[in-house]
Amino acid sequence: MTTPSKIALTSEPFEPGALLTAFCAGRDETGAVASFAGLARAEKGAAVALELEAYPGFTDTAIAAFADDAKTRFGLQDYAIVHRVGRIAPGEAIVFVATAAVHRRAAFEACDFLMDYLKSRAPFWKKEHGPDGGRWIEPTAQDRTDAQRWD
Amino acid sequence: MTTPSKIALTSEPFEPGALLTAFCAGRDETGAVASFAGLARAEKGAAVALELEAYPGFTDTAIAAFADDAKTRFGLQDYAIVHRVGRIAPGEAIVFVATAAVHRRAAFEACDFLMDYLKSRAPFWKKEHGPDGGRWIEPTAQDRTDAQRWD
Amino acid sequence: MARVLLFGRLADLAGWRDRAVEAGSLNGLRGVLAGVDPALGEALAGPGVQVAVDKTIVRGEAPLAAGSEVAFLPPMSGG
Amino acid sequence: MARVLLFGRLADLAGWRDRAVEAGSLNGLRGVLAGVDPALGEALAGPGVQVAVDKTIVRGEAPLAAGSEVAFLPPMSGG
Repeated sequence: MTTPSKIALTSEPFEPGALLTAFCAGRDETGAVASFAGLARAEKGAAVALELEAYPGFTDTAIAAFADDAKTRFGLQDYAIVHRVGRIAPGEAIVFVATAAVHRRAAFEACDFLMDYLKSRAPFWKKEHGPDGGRWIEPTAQDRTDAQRWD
Repeated sequence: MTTPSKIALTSEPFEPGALLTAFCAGRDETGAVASFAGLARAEKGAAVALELEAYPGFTDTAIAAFADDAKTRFGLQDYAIVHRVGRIAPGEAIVFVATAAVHRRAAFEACDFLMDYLKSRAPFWKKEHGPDGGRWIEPTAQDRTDAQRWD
Repeated sequence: MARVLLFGRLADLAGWRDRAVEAGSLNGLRGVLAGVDPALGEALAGPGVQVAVDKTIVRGEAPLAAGSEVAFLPPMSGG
Repeated sequence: MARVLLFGRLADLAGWRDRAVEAGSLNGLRGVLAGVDPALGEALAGPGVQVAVDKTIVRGEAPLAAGSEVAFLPPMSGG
């Protein structure tokens, strides 16, 4: 495929469906597109907003290095990663990952693999804002377990 | 979630991104939306079109029964399945599956599970049209292997 | 009269996919179809071909009510 | 002058996230920051805090060129 694989960090809300439309366009040799959208949860009012901090030029470079390895590992034709930064309201998209491959097994596994990385090890700093203020959080045990599945 | 889970068979081309947009709307307690789009491949000209036949009232009922079981098995909030029937040109979408869950592991696994079923065991009959005519095809060994992962 | 539906390669073989046939049971229907088109009759009895009466899979013999819909389903390929 | 960037809880603790500091080495810089704000100095030396000089992770001491960008990175949470 000639489409360049793409990583973007954005402080503006984005629409996963629009990104999927762009990613699927003109793919007459692809076969399989897996995608994932992570959305901010309201937690029944316990979460007022999520705040994500990235280090531009460091975060995107780290993600690109990881994703390009994944592209080779899973034999992807292409991928797209868009990650929100800044303050994110419940229901808004935090992250979108799409992977394109000839067959679905590779597309699914690569998408899952990229998400495990993004959720547990990618260079972001995350603050949860609740009704009583904000707190910085660290990866959950589940995140670490998920990421270790691939080691 | 109050959104009803949905299955549709359609003889018209459809846009996976538009379906994802609709599926993600208003989800402030979801967290994770996994999706998959299967696209028809040109196979460098060896595939002129794909033709899929369904038995309306039987095919959709069988898919709904399977998908509702999957919804329970994986604790999904919701799913959407749209499957094309009739003659499908290279690059066009054959199938779109989206799953919504609180956490990504359930969303990914359920989407993968539903796709394995749809590609290997769902009641469709598939004909590949090449430059020299058409032939009816049966599930591949890979399809059977993928489906058996869940048994 | 039963409404008979053929799918996939069975419809290609028969040259039709939807026809009304007079029969009071599934075996009777198979006999009528085989009498008109022996190759089709053989294909309908072939390995992996399932039968649905009114959209429910049945095995072996079954009575057919007036207006029953009988579908012959070759091995399903998935989508 | 080095440009110093703080991320996550380190920025909250310091009350700033981007500041120019005169220092010729990383240890020198740590000393200057700790002198101004001992709590910050301690946090910067705490477990899991990594340092990037010009966007590359470094361990231990490192010289700082004029215009170097030094980022203190608390444990990364993922997105």
